[in-house]
Amino acid sequence: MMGGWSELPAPEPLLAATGVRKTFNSIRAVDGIDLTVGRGEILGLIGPNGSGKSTLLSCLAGEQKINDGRVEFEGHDVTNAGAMRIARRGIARTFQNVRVFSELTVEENVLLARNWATASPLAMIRPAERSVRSRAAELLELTEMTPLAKVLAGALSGGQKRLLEFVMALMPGPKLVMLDEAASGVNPTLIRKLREYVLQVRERDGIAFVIVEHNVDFVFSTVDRIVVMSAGKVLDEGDPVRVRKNQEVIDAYLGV
Amino acid sequence: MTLLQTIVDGVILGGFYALIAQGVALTFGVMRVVNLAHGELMLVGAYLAWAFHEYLGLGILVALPAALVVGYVVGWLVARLAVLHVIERHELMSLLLTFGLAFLIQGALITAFTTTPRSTPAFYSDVVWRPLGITVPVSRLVMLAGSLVILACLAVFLYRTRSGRAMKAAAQNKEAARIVGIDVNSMYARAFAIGAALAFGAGVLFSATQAFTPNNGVVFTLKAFVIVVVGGVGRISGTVAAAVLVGLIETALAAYVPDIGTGLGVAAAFVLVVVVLAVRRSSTLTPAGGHS
Amino acid sequence: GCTSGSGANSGSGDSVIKIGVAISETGSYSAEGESVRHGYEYWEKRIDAAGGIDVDGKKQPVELVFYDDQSKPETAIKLVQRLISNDKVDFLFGPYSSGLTLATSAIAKQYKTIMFAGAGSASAIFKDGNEYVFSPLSITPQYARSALDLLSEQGVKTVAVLHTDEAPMVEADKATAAYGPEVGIKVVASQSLPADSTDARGAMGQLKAAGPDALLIFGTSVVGTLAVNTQRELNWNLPTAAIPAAGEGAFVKTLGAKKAVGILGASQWEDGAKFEDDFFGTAKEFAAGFQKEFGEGPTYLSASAAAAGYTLQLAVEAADSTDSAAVQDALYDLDVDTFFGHIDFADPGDKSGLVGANVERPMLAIQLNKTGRRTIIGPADAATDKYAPFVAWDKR
Amino acid sequence: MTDTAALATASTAQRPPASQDNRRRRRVRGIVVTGLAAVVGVLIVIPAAAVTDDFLFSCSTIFMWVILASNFNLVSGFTGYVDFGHAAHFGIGGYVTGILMSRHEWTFWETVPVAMLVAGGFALLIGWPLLRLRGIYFSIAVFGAFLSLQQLSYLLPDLTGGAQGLIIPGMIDRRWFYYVFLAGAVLVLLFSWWLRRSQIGGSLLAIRDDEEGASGRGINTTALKLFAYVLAAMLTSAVGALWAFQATFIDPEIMFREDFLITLGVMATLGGLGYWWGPALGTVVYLLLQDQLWSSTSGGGFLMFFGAALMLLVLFMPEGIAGVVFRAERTAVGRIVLRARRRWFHFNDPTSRSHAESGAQQ
Amino acid sequence: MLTSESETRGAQRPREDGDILTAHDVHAGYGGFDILQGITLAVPRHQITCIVGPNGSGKSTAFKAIYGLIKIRLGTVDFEGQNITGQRPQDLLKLGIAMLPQLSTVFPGLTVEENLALGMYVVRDKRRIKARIDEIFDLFPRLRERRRQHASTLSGGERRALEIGRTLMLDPRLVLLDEPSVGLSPNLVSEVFAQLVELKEETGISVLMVEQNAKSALSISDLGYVIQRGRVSHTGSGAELLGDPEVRHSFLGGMD
Ligand SMILES: Nc1ncnc2c1ncn2[C@@H]1O[C@H](COP(=O)(O)OP(=O)(O)OP(=O)(O)O)[C@@H](O)[C@H]1O
Ligand SMILES: Nc1ncnc2c1ncn2[C@@H]1O[C@H](COP(=O)(O)OP(=O)(O)OP(=O)(O)O)[C@@H](O)[C@H]1O
Ligand SMILES: CC(C)C[C@H](N)C(=O)O
Ligand SMILES: [Mg+2]
Ligand SMILES: [Mg+2]
Repeated sequence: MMGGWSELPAPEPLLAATGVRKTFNSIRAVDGIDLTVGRGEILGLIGPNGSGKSTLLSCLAGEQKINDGRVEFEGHDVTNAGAMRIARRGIARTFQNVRVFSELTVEENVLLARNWATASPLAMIRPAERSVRSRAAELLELTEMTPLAKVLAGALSGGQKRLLEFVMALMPGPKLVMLDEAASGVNPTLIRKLREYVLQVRERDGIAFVIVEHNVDFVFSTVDRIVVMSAGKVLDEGDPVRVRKNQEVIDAYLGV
Repeated sequence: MTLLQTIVDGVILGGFYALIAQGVALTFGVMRVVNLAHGELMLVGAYLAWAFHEYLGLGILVALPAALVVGYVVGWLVARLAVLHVIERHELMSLLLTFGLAFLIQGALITAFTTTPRSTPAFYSDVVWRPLGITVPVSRLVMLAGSLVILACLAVFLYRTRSGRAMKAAAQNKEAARIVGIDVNSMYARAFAIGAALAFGAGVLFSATQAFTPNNGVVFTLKAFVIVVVGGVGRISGTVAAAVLVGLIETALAAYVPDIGTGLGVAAAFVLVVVVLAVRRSSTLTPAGGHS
Repeated sequence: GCTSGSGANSGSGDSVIKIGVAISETGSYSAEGESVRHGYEYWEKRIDAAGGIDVDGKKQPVELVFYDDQSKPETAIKLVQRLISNDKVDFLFGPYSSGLTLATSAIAKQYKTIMFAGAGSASAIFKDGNEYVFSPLSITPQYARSALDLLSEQGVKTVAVLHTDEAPMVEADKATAAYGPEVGIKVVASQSLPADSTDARGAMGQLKAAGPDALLIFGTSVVGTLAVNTQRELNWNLPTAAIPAAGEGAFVKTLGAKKAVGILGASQWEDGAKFEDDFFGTAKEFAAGFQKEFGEGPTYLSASAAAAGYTLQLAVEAADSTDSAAVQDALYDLDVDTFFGHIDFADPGDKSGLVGANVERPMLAIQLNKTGRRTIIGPADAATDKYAPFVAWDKR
Repeated sequence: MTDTAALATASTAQRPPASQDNRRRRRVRGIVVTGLAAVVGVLIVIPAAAVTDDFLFSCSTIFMWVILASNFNLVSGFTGYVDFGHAAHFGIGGYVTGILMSRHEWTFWETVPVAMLVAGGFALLIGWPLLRLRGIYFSIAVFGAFLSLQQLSYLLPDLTGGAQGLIIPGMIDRRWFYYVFLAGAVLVLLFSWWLRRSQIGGSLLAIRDDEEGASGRGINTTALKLFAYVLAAMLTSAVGALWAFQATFIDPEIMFREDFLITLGVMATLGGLGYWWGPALGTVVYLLLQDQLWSSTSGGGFLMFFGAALMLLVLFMPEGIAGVVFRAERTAVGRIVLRARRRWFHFNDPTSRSHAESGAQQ
Repeated sequence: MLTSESETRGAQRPREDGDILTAHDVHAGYGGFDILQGITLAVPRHQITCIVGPNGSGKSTAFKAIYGLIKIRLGTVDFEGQNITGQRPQDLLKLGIAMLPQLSTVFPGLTVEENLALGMYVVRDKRRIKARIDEIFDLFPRLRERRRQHASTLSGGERRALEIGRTLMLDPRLVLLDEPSVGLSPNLVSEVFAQLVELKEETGISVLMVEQNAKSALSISDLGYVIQRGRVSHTGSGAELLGDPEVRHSFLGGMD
């Protein structure tokens, strides 16, 4: 509703996952999930704790191998392709347990998150190009972290680390960004700003987002479509307004 | 040499290695410090036993408990005065620190005892037991028994006492340990002290089986590392199994490979390490125990 | 540098003969290093007492410059370079061990500086045409010879060899295989051990399985005692030689006389040997003087070091010069009896190809007796005692 | 916007602003670079003066360790894979050159590329599987590779001369060695400095911090760490080759040195970890001090003294000479500023590790 | 006091006898650098006190200082009128103060149960520990299902629940909660907050918490503080702060 995304999702989805299954010993963390994300679509992924959201993201991003199912990105089969390859194809993510390079400065962190797929091998033997630097500066400015550019990432506060993750996910100009609770612990005022930015880059660059979030206000006001997971399965899927009223979802997740 | 003899020899050797390696495993497992002075600490135990016998006329059975106590105190002091101060720093620092300690000890031993080889005579030193056509020197048997008793005590401490659990917790996540009220530094000091006590104990037992000089330490430190890597730092049984494995490999190579078998021992053990490591997935080997 | 020797002499400027020594005060060779150092120092003492070396009618005092090589070849090389370039020594005395001698003599050779290797006996040192190293010691192949000669007299037909992987011990092993057949002895098994081994059961087990008539152990006292202990545990009874371990004091001390009795050995030198010269007197007298100086008797290393000094002295006196080439020639010509035995360095034409080695010098065959003392039992002309058969382990 | 304001002001109030800091960094860098250029200039002309061969030899040794320390830093400092087995490559270099020169009559320069290729090949061979290991496990595994090679050099006397070693046809032009080692040292230092600035350097540091995280961001970690490992191996083997040529005698003990790593560690720590010129400085001071120590202590005393000194260094000077120099030349206030600066802005302050842990590792 | 008084706009709460914890002019930071520039605050007995503020303003630092995890350079902290400045966590726990840190601090290789038991490390009574674990399981039934699972394998929310449970194990008199709601699903957040209110009323526990989920948090809080740039900038009851337009705008995301 709030999205205002002008077009309908493109016919060929950006990401299509079918029958994804991931088990840990006897625990079925992800139990046969079908998920599609269109180009420029903002998809919300919610569900109770332990319902498998983060695990699903890890599977899609290639950090964990799936037991079953198939993942396609832009029509290519990327099932279990490995994190590096998938990242280079244009999927970026943030981690629920923040994962920044704590012994590098904030700026160095951001520069390292550049787009490596488009960098020529020779670029490696040079400092980062000007264009990359200016993009980094831009993103830091957006998240109000410019003054922290030279601070070691390990010395950031909890919320600042999350912001840094957010910046690093956007840095390579990916086609799909998966945010795993990127807004938790971030000050509400700043969240509003990030939300606007998300909407703006989607509009401008056609970047798609998968947003895993427990901040209900944020997620419902940002996404085009929502998927509710429960116990590794899809509980409900569709228009945020409708989903929010689904009694099952309210019982399992939203509460009163 | 019969197969039985080889196996018995390997197991005895392995039991002794387990005692040495467990000290390294504990210090590394709990505080992430690779104690390069472990072999030298062991020699201090050996010289202590020797000095007990030489100057006080006291036998090994007296020296052993005494050495365990002295080792604990020494280890505790070293931890409090030095190791704990570098623990938050680059891992190279603790390496250099314990390496310095190794030198210090070696120098002190040379100064005090010279490089003349010594060994501690015990009343059982010359007794050889010959069951089933094999030979088992009683001194080695005592060494094995001593190792097992000490390790059993350690197991009880680690798995059955509140302190033991706290030590395990501190090893897993020191921030969290602090939060729940565990005195992390004291746990670290204790772990290092126990490690040193184990080294001293091993030294005492060892001293009755053969001659040693102040330069012998490094071999044992090395072997201990191999075993720690193969057996992991999580549980005592892992260390014991790895130690016996290494003991058996060494013994078998020495017993069956013509000409150069004994020389292959350490290198072969390392090859074993590499194989074990390559077979195990790297994910199980992230350095911070338990972090996934 | 840490300069030892009497300060009075060093004042006399040009006329002092300066000798550099890089020796192990620390590290694994520190004990042996000290023995060697004392040997050099004792010779210096005696030379001082005599007023110096007679060069062209003038008595020139000597000055020793010592550095600690920490038993590390890299350090030794560096220190020898320093002795040659900075301290501008006239001659070098060698370190303990063949390994260090090899490493340092390669540098000495390039600077055409003569090194008197008081404690390096591997023939590798003298191979490859290094014409600047001289050593009074019997070369390591002799280790095997003396033992094999003795054993063959006792009717031994087969031997097994246990040796460490150090240069001289490897050489001794090879020499056993090469020389054995000449005296009718076959090597039926050979095992190599790292020098820092702590376990020899497997190796000894293999050797025992080969069923030899006698056992040869080439290694210093740590490995020597380890091997003999293991042998006893295996209840393996046969004539046994531990070389050079049996010649080292620590061997008996660690094993105890009861376990050591009957063990054979080969020794470079014993104070009971019937050697003598005009400078040090008899071997006995040398030992007594040394004992007075340092509070303990000389080891064979001390003696050989002192002998190295003595050959320098003789050569310089013969050449009437300290010039390298002249002294070198004098050394080739040298052919003397000393308290250390006969010394005659191989010259460049020698068929052995080991220039500068005391190739012909035999070792003394020794045996440990009930009191833990070493008795000389060979070669025949030097023997003071008789061979005693091996006493079974359970009969002791 | 209040956040912006809060953050911006908070940081201006609490720390020197980035621009000011940059200026200071640049100034420090300027001083260092000019200083180094001057030092190199002096070093180039020194041999013209009447200096002894020993002096030249000592200098070569210093240069050699500078090269080795910087090389070691390439793998271990940057990627965090502490290479306990680095000495293996030194040994390979020495042996390839030694064997080719003494047994096959090659000239020195002909042997160097071969030595580098052999070491590079070996590094590739063992690096491929072993670089999958982490932390101390990697370190011990490569140490195993090192020990196995050392053992091999004993066990293959027909090839290596075994314990008896090999005598290499050598030469004693110490000036020649001086210049070759000097050139090597300068090149390697420049290389380190440049590497740190390049994206390779940054990526390697990221690997040290969180390897999976790095590959999740699209960095080809496997290729990079292998690259660093092989490159360092090749450079080190070239040094080994040169050293063997200079020593003219090699044996397993000389070429496969067990204390190699520790020597490097001491040098790097003494100079200051995390400064690209730290290892160089540390090397110089260490070797000079060691010389001093040799001549003033004896027996077990040396070991005790050395051990104690090492412990004191680690305990009281963990930031090395670089750290101390920076602090000592300032006033008390300046000292606080400096400490803060290092704390907040230095990329590689080892002391900040602990705080950083909770974020990255769980 | 000197600095903070002039800076603090809301009325400085007078020190009452009813305060269980007071911090007075606390200066603390990292590596010789003060982040806290003189924090003065009071936590009333049997009440819920909430701190809000922008990311990186020093909230977590204040907690760490109070809990003895970092050094207090200047200033004092009193608990029940007793000076506890610089005391170590183990002493504070014995006094009845427990803390939940912001970033995950579970014992990864220990099971859920073992983790919980360690929450009562300073108490030696085994039976009490067992009983208490059961009570915590009642609060977070999901944890009961996962009782034998290693903490490292929990989902983000499950971990947070575990940590909260561990903090409550000791039945403390005062808890310091640094962003307890992070990662919890909305229904769990409501439940945890409701539990806190209930605990306060039933057992008389006092709570000091930091929250970015400010709306919900402040609405259950009796007292609120805003920390900005290492100083307390606003004080008031929860409702007052929620009503203050400036606070709403700057720190609460200017709620609709
Ligand atoms: N371990 C540390 N070392 C150095 N500086 C740190 C460390 N932790 C935090 N800081 C700095 O201290 C300041 C305050 O951090 P703190 O964690 O207290 O913020 P916070 O108010 O809790 O923020 P958030 O809401 O993001 O958690 C920040 O600027 C941060 O960069
Ligand atoms: N390595 C693992 N081993 C065993 N179980 C695991 C592992 N990783 C995750 N799980 C289990 O899988 C389930 C799904 O976890 P996941 O992290 O995907 O949940 P989530 O939906 O992201 O929850 P939250 O909202 O709390 O973050 C959890 O119950 C968790 O305990
Ligand atoms: C005769 C001794 C000096 C032998 C010595 N072990 C060597 O290395 O040569
Ligand atoms: Mg999750
Ligand atoms: Mg915080």
